Amino acid sequence: MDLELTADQRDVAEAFARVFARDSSAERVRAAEASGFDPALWKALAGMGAVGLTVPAGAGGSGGGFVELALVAEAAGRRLACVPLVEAAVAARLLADAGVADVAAEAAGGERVVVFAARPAVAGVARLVPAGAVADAVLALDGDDLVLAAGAPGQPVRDLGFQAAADRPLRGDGVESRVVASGAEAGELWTRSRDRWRLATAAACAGMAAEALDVAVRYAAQREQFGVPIGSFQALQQPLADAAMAADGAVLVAREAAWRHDNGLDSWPAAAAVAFAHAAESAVRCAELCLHVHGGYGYTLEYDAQLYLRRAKATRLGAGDPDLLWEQIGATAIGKGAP
Amino acid sequence: MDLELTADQRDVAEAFARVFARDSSAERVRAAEASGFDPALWKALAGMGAVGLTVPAGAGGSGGGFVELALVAEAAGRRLACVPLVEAAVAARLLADAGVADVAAEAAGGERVVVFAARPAVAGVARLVPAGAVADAVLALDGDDLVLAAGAPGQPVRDLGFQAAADRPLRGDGVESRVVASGAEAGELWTRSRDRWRLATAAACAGMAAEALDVAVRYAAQREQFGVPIGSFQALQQPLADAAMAADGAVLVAREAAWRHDNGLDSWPAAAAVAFAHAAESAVRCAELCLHVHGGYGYTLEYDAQLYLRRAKATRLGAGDPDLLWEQIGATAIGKGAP
Amino acid sequence: MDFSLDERAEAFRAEVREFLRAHLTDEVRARVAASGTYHDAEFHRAVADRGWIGAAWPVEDGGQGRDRADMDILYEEMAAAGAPVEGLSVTLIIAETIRRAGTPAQKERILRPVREGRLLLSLGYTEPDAGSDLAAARTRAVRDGDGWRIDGQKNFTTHAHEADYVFLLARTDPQAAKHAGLTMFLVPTSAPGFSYAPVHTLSGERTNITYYSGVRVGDDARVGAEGQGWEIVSLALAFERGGEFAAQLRRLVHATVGWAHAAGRTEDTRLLRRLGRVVAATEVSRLLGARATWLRSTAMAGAVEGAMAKVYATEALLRGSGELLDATGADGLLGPDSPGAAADGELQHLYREAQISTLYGGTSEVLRGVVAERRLGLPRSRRR
Amino acid sequence: MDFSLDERAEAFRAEVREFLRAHLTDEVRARVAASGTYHDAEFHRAVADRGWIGAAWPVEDGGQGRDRADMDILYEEMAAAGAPVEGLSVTLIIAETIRRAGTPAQKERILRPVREGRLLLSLGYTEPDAGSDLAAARTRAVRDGDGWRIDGQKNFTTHAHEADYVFLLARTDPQAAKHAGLTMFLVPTSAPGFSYAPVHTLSGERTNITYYSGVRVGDDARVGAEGQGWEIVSLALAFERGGEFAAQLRRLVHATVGWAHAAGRTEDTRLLRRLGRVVAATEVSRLLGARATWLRSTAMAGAVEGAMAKVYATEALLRGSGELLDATGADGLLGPDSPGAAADGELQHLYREAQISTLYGGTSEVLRGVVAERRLGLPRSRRR
Repeated sequence: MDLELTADQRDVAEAFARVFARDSSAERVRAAEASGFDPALWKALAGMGAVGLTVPAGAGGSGGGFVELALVAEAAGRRLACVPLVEAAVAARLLADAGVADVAAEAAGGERVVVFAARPAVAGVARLVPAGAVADAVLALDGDDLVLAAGAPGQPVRDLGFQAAADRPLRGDGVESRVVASGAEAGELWTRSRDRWRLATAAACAGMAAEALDVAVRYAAQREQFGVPIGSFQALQQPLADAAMAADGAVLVAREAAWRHDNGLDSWPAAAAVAFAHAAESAVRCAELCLHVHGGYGYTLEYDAQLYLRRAKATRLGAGDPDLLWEQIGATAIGKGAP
Repeated sequence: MDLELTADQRDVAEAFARVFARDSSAERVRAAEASGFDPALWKALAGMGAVGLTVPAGAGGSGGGFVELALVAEAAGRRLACVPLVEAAVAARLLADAGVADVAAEAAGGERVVVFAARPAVAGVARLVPAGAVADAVLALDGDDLVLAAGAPGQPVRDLGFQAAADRPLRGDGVESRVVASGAEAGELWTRSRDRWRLATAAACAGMAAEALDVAVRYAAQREQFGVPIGSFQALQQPLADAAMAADGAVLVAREAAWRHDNGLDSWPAAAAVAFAHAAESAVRCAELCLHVHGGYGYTLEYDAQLYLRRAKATRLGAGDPDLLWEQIGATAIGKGAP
Repeated sequence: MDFSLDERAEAFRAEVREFLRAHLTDEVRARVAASGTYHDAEFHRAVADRGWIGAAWPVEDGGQGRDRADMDILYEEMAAAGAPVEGLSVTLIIAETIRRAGTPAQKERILRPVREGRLLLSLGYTEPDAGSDLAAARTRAVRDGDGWRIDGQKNFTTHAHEADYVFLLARTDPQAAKHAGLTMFLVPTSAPGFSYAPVHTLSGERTNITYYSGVRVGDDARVGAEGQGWEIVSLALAFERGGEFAAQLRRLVHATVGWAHAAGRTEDTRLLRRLGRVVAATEVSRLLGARATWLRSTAMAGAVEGAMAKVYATEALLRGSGELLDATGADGLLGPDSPGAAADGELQHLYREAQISTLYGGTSEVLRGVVAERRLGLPRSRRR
Repeated sequence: MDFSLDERAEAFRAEVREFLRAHLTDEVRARVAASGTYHDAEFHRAVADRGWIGAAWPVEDGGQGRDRADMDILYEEMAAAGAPVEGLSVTLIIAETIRRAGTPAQKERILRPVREGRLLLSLGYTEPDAGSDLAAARTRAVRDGDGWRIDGQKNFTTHAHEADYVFLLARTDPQAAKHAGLTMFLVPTSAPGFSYAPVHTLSGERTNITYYSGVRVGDDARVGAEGQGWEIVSLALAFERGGEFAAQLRRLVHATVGWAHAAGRTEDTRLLRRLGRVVAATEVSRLLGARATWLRSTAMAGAVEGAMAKVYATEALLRGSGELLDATGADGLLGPDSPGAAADGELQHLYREAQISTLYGGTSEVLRGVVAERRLGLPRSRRR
């Protein structure tokens, strides 16, 4: 076991950390908050090959693994990037896997914003898809079909997580639908992509958790009350320490799930489920604590705590009721029988 | 609103607090721990009319209300009394309500130990009934029948809560069965009794919670570590304060449920469910914290913390999976429609 | 032992509900949502017209001589209905303090207009560097002729932009011990040198930062003696109550039940479990609050019990609103301004609002410390 | 980044599992349950026969030169299987300390017999009035001729009744500062004046209180220099690890899955939800523990990370075992000794055991403070 990043991995992590520090600063996030999308950041990421990171080189991508995508997603989560990085990366890879070469290449290059919908459509509509309000096309499961639906971006809503969420009809007026796969194949492709979405989104959540914790700790260390830094009160140290365990654990489970995926271990989908469940919960927990540590300030729009809270809670909700996921994890453990 | 006890209520509470202090001391509880039953305490309580407290005077009881029973149960819970006070009091009242005058009088007087089983029987057996290992008879719901089954006490088991729990078959060899009510009437009688069991057991749990908290606080105030009392550490003060809110709340919800019952308010069964759910959870929480505050000592059999933990957890488990009760409370709220 | 509210109290509750049906119109709600101010002048005057502002004051002070429990009912029902009652609540805390500790002239100036709904007051306690540590206030008031000159800054002066006065805690003696050098003032917002800037929050609520730059007030603006500011704050804090928080939980239950019916989720066990927990917490919070009110009415203090009710209810609100929002899944992403939002966005709104509830009026951590020391008798932690 | 254990490590895991199948017989389990001692002489010797006691020591010290990760695998698999491994674990912590800080004669006397499974050691740190505050020890050791006379009392000296030595922290200089006046000794349990009394616990485990009444030891019983007891304790504490706790969680998952199948509850969503949470906590705990081991193996410290793994896992164990026991309902009332018990009483047993896990080896509160200061860099709390 070696938890250190390889030199290549470190390069990826550091390069993207720099990009997000510059192009997803607090000011940039606030500027993009209303629309939920930062086109300049998107362009910068696409230019660096982030969207097609896991798409084979021959299919227009960079031929990287999900470990690299997880590292980029972690950095994106730390900075609350207003781009559908994970949704687009997973979609591009799916299109490449499914042999839809032309769209895959465009999607991988970021020229077209194509996003994966992590929940199946209902009555022909992919509901509240992150980036649905800006995407050129959506990839969604519609009954037995895996559908690529291009058309005008959906009507934006003011979504909790400023993720440009919108409903996207998969058929009907102005929508150009293409069935990418059907039946069992569609189910398999979609499930695999959903699980990839889970592991990469887990990494994004881990980044949010870690950064929300760091913000809280920095504030607690300098803010004085009753003549001492509030971070010296056990009443705050205890929950902050618990949050640190949750956040460190989130980084580890997310990275390991990606590693299992890239190493072809059968256990990767189960690991992805655990990673998302834990990391999403930890992100909300760290963000709530971050807000609380800031006292009344945390509640004001001027401070960043509320941004972390909203994005974290929204990312968790976006996957549906968390109880269903816990149950699924339990069922997987039971299904394997007595270990 | 007046939360003060009336003079009569105070007399009841104080008289029984004295009895339990004397006849359910830590030594007496430990002496009764193996069997789960203290016959001398039983006799003392019966002599004071505790068992027949809610049975009408004409039917061999004292004609009191469930408020008084709750006060006695609270005191019993505080001292971990090794007697099936609530189970027997509820059974005696049920028998009186059902017009089984002869047995009701004997049960109310405590000459025969007759206990109510708070879970319906399965395949003709009332499973793990508290005091089933010592009771002369058990009152249980067997399908559509409410059955009074007399016979030899069941085989004792080493139950978590030292409550003399045992399985009791409701029919067959050596069992004298009597159907007390059938059909809808049986269901109504049983449900009403189950709800009464809940509110009185909630009071017992509230007593356990309050006493476990008191034990923890006394220890935290005198035990010194690092040169100061451990009760001065915020890391312990914070959870102790939360436990105090839970425990005080438990006393209040249990007493109010009993008050609603005695005042004939339709809401009393819903209040009883809330009271039991909250008080049982609070008892476990306070007992776990009590053990934890005592450090390694709390884990040894010499200290009382483990006794509170075992009785509290067992009382909660005895009603079945707590999730089912939370769901029932939620369903009741929904059933009433938008309030 | 008697858990009932008497018949008169129940009649009052019915009256308040009827009032709310008539006056808490969609128009009022829309104005509140748009302004982010939980005060509405028209609604406020309608409350005043019933004589309910200061209704618990004795008749000789212009009140109706109602009991405190009645005022609790008033606040509870208003909070449960989501009425804009915060301006009223803050105004009454200050007016009550003036009634007890003010000069006859101050009472004359303040009490009647407050009762008539013509005067709105706001709180100026906390400062950028003070937070929970109110006594660390650095805003200065300096003797200036026969009056005072005030310079400084206050945070979270909610309603300052529409209020007539700020109830301002200022340092008058920087040499004196921390708690001893403070004095309380009632500063008119019309005074030259007073200004404010809006501060917007996670729930859409608007508050303000207020600035005091050479603000001149007469000595008649002083409330209580010079150097007694901390005593006045403590008196005022005792009038803050916890009843609203149980009412917030009721709102949460109400919104969830409505949503469950609308969304066909009435048999979803995942929802039912979480709802059941919130229902129980609502009952516990209601009773903890009622106990504090009862203790206060019997003069058996009740301040610690009020803190217990506040912490219990607000922590339950934070946890419960988060869990019930989880139960809505992705539909919970939509807020009150989006069609198709689960529970019309009310669950999301309550989750946002809950974040501040464990902070204002004493953080949960500070209040738990109070409970540990004063209810449990534990030794004082080394907080300061 | 590589999360895999290498092939050799995986082969070792397989070897340990095969060993457990052969040697962790029902007979051994029954003996452990009856004695309440998580040490079994026969089983212990079987482990020794494989060369696994001290296997991570260099070959020149009689070890097999294995890596630390191997030892973690050993403990993990043993803990997950519920093998009686506590005597071994404590013995190795002490032996490792002797190996680093002992005299050549002490190493000679201790290391080989330990490796051969012929010597059992026990810990004498904590005292009735000391608890977590180990440095407050009052047991006295006084120079007496060329040796020492020891008087005092130690708590929780588990295995004292079958151990050969107690690793005893004593005060040798009552005038010196608290941490400076301590010295460590290795006291033979055969020494006159040594006695013990059993202490029974909630989980059925037996520990002891040990008494030292004029116990005479030679100066060769001293470990480290006079006055260096605290340094020796700190060294020994660094060898305590957290890997077992993730393994305890695995045991909990294992028992629950087995029970779900046996009781036909494999589709009970209430059970599945709670199990899913414990499964996730198991994975997180495993990785936090693996990180600490990895850091230690790369000499990047890892002590704080070990504390994080320990607190996370044990808190999850406490919560998870309680919730999974709840899922069994009334069947959970029965313990391991009762027919018909849910999961053969294993869930109840784990719930009982979990109560101590958040206390020993540093309470969760103390370790969270360590994490706050050393991982998060927060200012030291005023703990002492």
